[in-house]
Amino acid sequence: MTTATAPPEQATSARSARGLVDLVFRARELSLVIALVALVGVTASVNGNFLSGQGIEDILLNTAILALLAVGQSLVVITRNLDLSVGSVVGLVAFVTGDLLASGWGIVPGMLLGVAIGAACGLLNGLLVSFCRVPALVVTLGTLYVIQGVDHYIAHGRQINAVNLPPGLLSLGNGAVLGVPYLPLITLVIMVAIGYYLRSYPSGREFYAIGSSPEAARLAGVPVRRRILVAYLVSGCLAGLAGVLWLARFGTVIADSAHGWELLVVSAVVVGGVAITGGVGSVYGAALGALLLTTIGSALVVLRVNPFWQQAITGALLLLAISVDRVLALRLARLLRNRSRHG
Amino acid sequence: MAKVLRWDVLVGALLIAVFAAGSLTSPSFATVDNLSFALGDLGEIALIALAMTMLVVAAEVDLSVASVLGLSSALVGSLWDGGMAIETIIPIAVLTGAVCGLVNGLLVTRLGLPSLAVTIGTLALYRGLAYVVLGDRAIAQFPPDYTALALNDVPGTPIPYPIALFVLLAAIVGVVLHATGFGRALYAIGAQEQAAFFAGIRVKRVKLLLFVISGTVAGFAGVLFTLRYGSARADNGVGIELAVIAAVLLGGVDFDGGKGTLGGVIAGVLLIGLLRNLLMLGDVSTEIQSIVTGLLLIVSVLTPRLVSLVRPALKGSP
Amino acid sequence: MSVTPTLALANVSKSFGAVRALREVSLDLFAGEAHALAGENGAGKSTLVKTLAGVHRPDTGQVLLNGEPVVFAGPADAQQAGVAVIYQEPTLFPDLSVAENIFMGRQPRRSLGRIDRKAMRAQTRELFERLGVALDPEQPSRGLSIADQQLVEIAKALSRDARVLIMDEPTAALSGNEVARLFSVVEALREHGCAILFISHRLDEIFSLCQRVTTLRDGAWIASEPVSGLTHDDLVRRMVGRELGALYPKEEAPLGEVALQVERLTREGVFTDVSFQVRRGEIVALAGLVGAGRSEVARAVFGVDRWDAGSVSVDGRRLPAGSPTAAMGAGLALVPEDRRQQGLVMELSIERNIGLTGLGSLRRGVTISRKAERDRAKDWAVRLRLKFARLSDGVGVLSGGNQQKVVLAKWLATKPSVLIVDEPTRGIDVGTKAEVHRLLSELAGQGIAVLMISSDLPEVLGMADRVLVMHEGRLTAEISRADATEESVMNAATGRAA
Amino acid sequence: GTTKSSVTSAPAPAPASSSAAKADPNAPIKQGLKLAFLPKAINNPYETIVDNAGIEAAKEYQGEAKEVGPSDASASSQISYINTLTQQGHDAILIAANDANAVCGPLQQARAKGIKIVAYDSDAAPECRDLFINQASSEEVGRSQVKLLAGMIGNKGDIAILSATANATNQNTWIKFMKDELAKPEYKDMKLVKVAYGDDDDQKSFTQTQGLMQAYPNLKGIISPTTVGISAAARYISGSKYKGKVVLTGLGTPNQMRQFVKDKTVTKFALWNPKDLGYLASYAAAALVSGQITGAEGETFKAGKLGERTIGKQGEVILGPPFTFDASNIDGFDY
Ligand SMILES: Nc1ncnc2c1ncn2[C@@H]1O[C@H](COP(=O)(O)OP(=O)(O)OP(=O)(O)O)[C@@H](O)[C@H]1O
Ligand SMILES: Nc1ncnc2c1ncn2[C@@H]1O[C@H](COP(=O)(O)OP(=O)(O)OP(=O)(O)O)[C@@H](O)[C@H]1O
Ligand SMILES: [Mg+2]
Ligand SMILES: [Mg+2]
Repeated sequence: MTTATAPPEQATSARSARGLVDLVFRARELSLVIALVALVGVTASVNGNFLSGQGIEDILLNTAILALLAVGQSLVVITRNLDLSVGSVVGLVAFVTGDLLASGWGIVPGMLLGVAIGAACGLLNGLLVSFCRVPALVVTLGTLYVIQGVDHYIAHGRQINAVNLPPGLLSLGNGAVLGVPYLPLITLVIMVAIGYYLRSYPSGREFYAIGSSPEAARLAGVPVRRRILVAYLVSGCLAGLAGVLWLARFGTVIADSAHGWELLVVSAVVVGGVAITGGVGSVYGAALGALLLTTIGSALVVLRVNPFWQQAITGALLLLAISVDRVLALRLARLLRNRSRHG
Repeated sequence: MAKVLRWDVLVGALLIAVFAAGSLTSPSFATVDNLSFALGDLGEIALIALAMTMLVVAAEVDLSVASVLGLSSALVGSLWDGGMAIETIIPIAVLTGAVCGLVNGLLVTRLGLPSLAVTIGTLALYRGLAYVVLGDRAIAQFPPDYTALALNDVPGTPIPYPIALFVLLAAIVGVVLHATGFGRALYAIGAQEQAAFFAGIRVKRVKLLLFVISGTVAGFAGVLFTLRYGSARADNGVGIELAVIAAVLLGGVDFDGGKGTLGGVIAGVLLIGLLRNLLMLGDVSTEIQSIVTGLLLIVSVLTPRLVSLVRPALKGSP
Repeated sequence: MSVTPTLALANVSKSFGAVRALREVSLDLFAGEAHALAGENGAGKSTLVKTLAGVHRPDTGQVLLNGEPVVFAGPADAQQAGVAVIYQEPTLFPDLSVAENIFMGRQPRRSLGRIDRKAMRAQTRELFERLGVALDPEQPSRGLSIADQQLVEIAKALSRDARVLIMDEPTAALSGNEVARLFSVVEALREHGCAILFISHRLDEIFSLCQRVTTLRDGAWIASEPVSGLTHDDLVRRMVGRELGALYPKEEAPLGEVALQVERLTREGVFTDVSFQVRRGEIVALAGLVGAGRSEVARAVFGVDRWDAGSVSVDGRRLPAGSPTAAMGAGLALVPEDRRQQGLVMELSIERNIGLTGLGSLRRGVTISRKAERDRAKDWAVRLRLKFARLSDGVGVLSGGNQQKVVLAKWLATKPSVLIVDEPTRGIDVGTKAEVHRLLSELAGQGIAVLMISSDLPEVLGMADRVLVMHEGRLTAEISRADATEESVMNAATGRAA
Repeated sequence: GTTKSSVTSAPAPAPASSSAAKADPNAPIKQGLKLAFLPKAINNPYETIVDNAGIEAAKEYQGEAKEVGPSDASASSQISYINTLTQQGHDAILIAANDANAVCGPLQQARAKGIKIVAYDSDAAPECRDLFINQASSEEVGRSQVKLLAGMIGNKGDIAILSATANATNQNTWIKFMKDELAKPEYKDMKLVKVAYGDDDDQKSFTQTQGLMQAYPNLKGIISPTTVGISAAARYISGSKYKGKVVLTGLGTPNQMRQFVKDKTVTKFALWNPKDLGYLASYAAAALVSGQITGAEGETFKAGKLGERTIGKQGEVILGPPFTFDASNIDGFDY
């Protein structure tokens, strides 16, 4: 009987294999950054203002809210679920909070309530999906309609005007520390916190385990339902926060803030390399995805692209992004397979 | 074994309930006029839902349908405006739909991208192209005898032509899905793609075909939409993809693929349509309508779950 | 015995709908003892395992931990109680690295409770050393062969250094020296006072590893006794409840012309220059160590994988690369090694699964004839003695072995002229094994060419007219039935000149 | 085959009801009329103001009016409402059409059932409605907007238009007249560099404005003839470095714009009184149903506090010239 310990050449091939694995996973974020740099480069070379202080500030501000939602969404998607209701949660929170603040509530209680509403919506989704084990897509599509309905019912054609809002809130939306506006900062902090947790904490890894194979996760003793519940809860809270920030940013809101954003958020997540089938991806990727989408939007205007072409080009670029990323991943994977084999 | 309450059966029951409630509460509900209005309104959604059902059973999805509809509508508009004959325009528009579907299919099957991602992309792309084609123009004055076809009932019946067509196609899709090898293949692919491939099923070819079908139907729906409303605009049918998805889900088709019946989907489509119509007749505001629709979706998935949770407790061992 | 068992079942019953998987079964697992569980496919072994693991709750009866009744609400509880389980079907996270798979939920920590990846990698390597596995801890577990997956599962269980180690057919996919490795490790654990429950359909493994054996038949407890007093046949009789014919009923069949011709077949990084032929009426075995590339060759021949160079021809006609459909058309059939992913559609019923390979032939006009579909299924279910409630039941609920039978049925129903079987008897009980073997030689007798990939050496020696041996992706030896011995095959398989 | 020319050459179907019956100017307004307002979308604040005013007006003449409508400003969803209203049998439907042509068929069916159709805010195809209550003559709106801006930037520099959706009928008519006005010699130094679309979506209009600023560094002025657009644009400018450099005007409600007028982001903008629009539409419908008017040119009717109104060509009734708001007068208004 031969001892089948790894022969040296296998060990080395294994090591190079690991390098490749990391590359494959990094590649997703990497290709995004490259695309982003290219896009900004081209645009700036055509129109300098794009990289002016104001220009950058605008892009960061525009990205902040979408990125926040994308971070929450990716947490859900990683567990092989989906939350289509985020758009309408933002709408509901933005209006209700605005309504209360306009009617004299304090900023802090108002914001807290906003986040609380988001949390409640997330909790509802979470309970239905994790404990009643009903398909996420149906449930969240359902809650999308319900929450939207409630929102419109409350608003009933009214409008919240910036004048009636506490200046403190508005300055949160447009103010900055050392030139960096608050909104992107808030998003950044939350993103890094969640990202670090997902990567470096056992319970964080369990989200990936669940998405990768729910059945195996159950057998491995992972508290599947609780984790999924948490995922939706977080997504809900962030949607709530996004709603508050939306109000702070835009001041005047009517019922349909972020109307139809659910697909936008999902595409940001997907472009960000989070596998819709769960188990793969990072919140950083998702946030980058959001940044890319927003930048494309702004760039096209700045490049004076005919408005009737803008949407088409956005779609094309979106497809290009995911295709390139995919091809890259496939290449590296094949490379990896051949190396990891017999020396 | 205890027979579990089937989702599509439940939806069917709900449909009947709504109909009964309607005829009792509102005098104008069960009238021929109203029903043919209500059905007519469903035309495009119902047609697209047929193709979507087959896709979802095979564990894929096409979110770009509404945009394909828009693009086809825009084409019809600009070509008609350019003086081309409607008889040539219609095939062109339908063909364009097919090409759109082909692009989706190629991206999914050749690159192995998730269809959700791809079709979110093409959702933007095709809608964008619609604007490129028609811009801010709104084309009208389509030939009355054609708009009539899209709007009127089959002579001597309360059934609008689009619905008659739908019934025909539904019958065909029903047979294909539930009684042919192709249908069997779809369920296998949806449930366990690799095993289907090992069994010699041409998985990629089948999927490609499904996307082409979906695109073609959407393209045709675009023509129908344009003629029915007698107006071609780049923003025609924005957002109906969610309505279609809702109907399919409500019909009990599982998004993980491999499960679901066409009967369920048809019931789902009708349920959403009639309920909305009933609520409108009752002057129920749009907000409440949307709330009801949402609750309907949730209830329709929740009930069977709860029943199956409660059942074991009730039944003793056989 | 006076000592209290570490873990025990007392009069446990468990039914699934109409199926009574366990009836009043009792079982005692003692520290420092390796306890075997034997029984036909569907006897209830895995169900028993899952009951001990907290996956299933007993309908009646109790689970006892150190003599105290316990209720495991879920797998987590059982793990808390120091029970480590290797399930019959690998349960890995395909997207996560091998190391993470092994340590999920129990990762080594550093400050602030963060995961210590370095330590995790190191410990994984150390485990693999012990088991002699050559896998990269960082490689994602997607794409691992069944065997590699099984090895990772074993490493996972061992890493728990549990008080009770339960293994449901861990060796099914393994070949000789992995098994030997595994046993030496398990031995060591046992000496350290770990209680072991071991399930296998390879009886000699039971005799070499275990002290006691419990037999189940149709979910009922038959006997628990020391292995020492038992003969091979006693055990088989207890399991099957009847006398059994020869396990390797190989009768000579006249060799016809070449049916399958493979020439210089190469797939970059997987296998190189593989050439062989199989004649009508011949059974050719493809032996080798895990990861030698046998399945890959089979997959390429059948067309599910593309090949980079070389050619495959059936009855003289060349096959296009990468088209299973064409291969089937030419009369090829492949019973794949991974029944869950490749062999079956778990959600579909038995009849639908068996019908899947004959969608063309079942057609009457445009539609499928349900009757034809059902007859086809019934016919083969009977011929293979499938254990099932209704043909319309999902295959997912069948026992492992019975699932394997469905896969066989599905392919035999295509009346192939060349049959490739990859681990055909993996997870199949002795009774059925004998049937499958009889079936194979019967088919050969009817002039079908059979290529059999197997990691079960006795099977290879017992059934094959010729033995091809692969090592690290190359064909290293061709041994005639006459010269084929354990040594000659193992030598070739481990790369030492035959 | 059937081509556009072969169809349009055929005589267009004559309007169903108008001028069929004889108008009786001093017929009393019928009691208990049932009217329904069908806005572009129910959650559009501007439309809400209009419709509520109309509903109030109905009370004055003991009629009952309601507002129903879709939550998205799309033609198709508006049509199911027209059908339903027809089923329910109303005396008149007042509609702000999302698509002039798409609503035509159903409106004709409604008229066939004897229901009067009054379009307001955004017109339907003339042959499908009896009256159109126009907030102000489209031509006047278009030209006056240009005049307003020109006055503030001294007839000089690049300007852009921030519109609603690319398909909004009223927007496009106004823009047509703006371009026409700009063609005049006195505006030769003013250059329209871009028409951007904010889709009447607050956030999109906001970012579109950003884009304009960056894309056209020496932009002098923006016209946003939509209440959503102008307030979003004003908000961006007020918070950006472009404040005071770029002049913004257009159509907005005083309540939305008050703060921006106060903080000097906007000096002048225009609008008619939306309450009056709803009020007028409501009375016109009543007059129509009661047979005081048939929709023919030259007929007159009493519109309550707004006094006597005359029907112009193509059944159009014009509310009056848009009113220009500035720091001096804005506090006098609340809507
Ligand atoms: N989840 C389930 N639902 C319904 N029936 C089940 C389920 N799991 C197992 N069974 C049935 O219980 C019986 C015992 O199955 P089990 O898997 O325990 O057999 P086994 O002894 O492990 O067989 P094998 O040796 O083939 O693995 C079989 O008849 C099987 O069909
Ligand atoms: N050197 C290696 N390092 C890592 N994985 C390997 C190596 N060699 C083979 N494998 C794994 O084994 C598979 C190929 O071996 P394959 O299963 O075809 O051989 P086999 O002899 O049929 O083994 P088995 O008996 O498990 O079928 C691949 O899926 C790969 O994951
Ligand atoms: Mg088993
Ligand atoms: Mg193999």
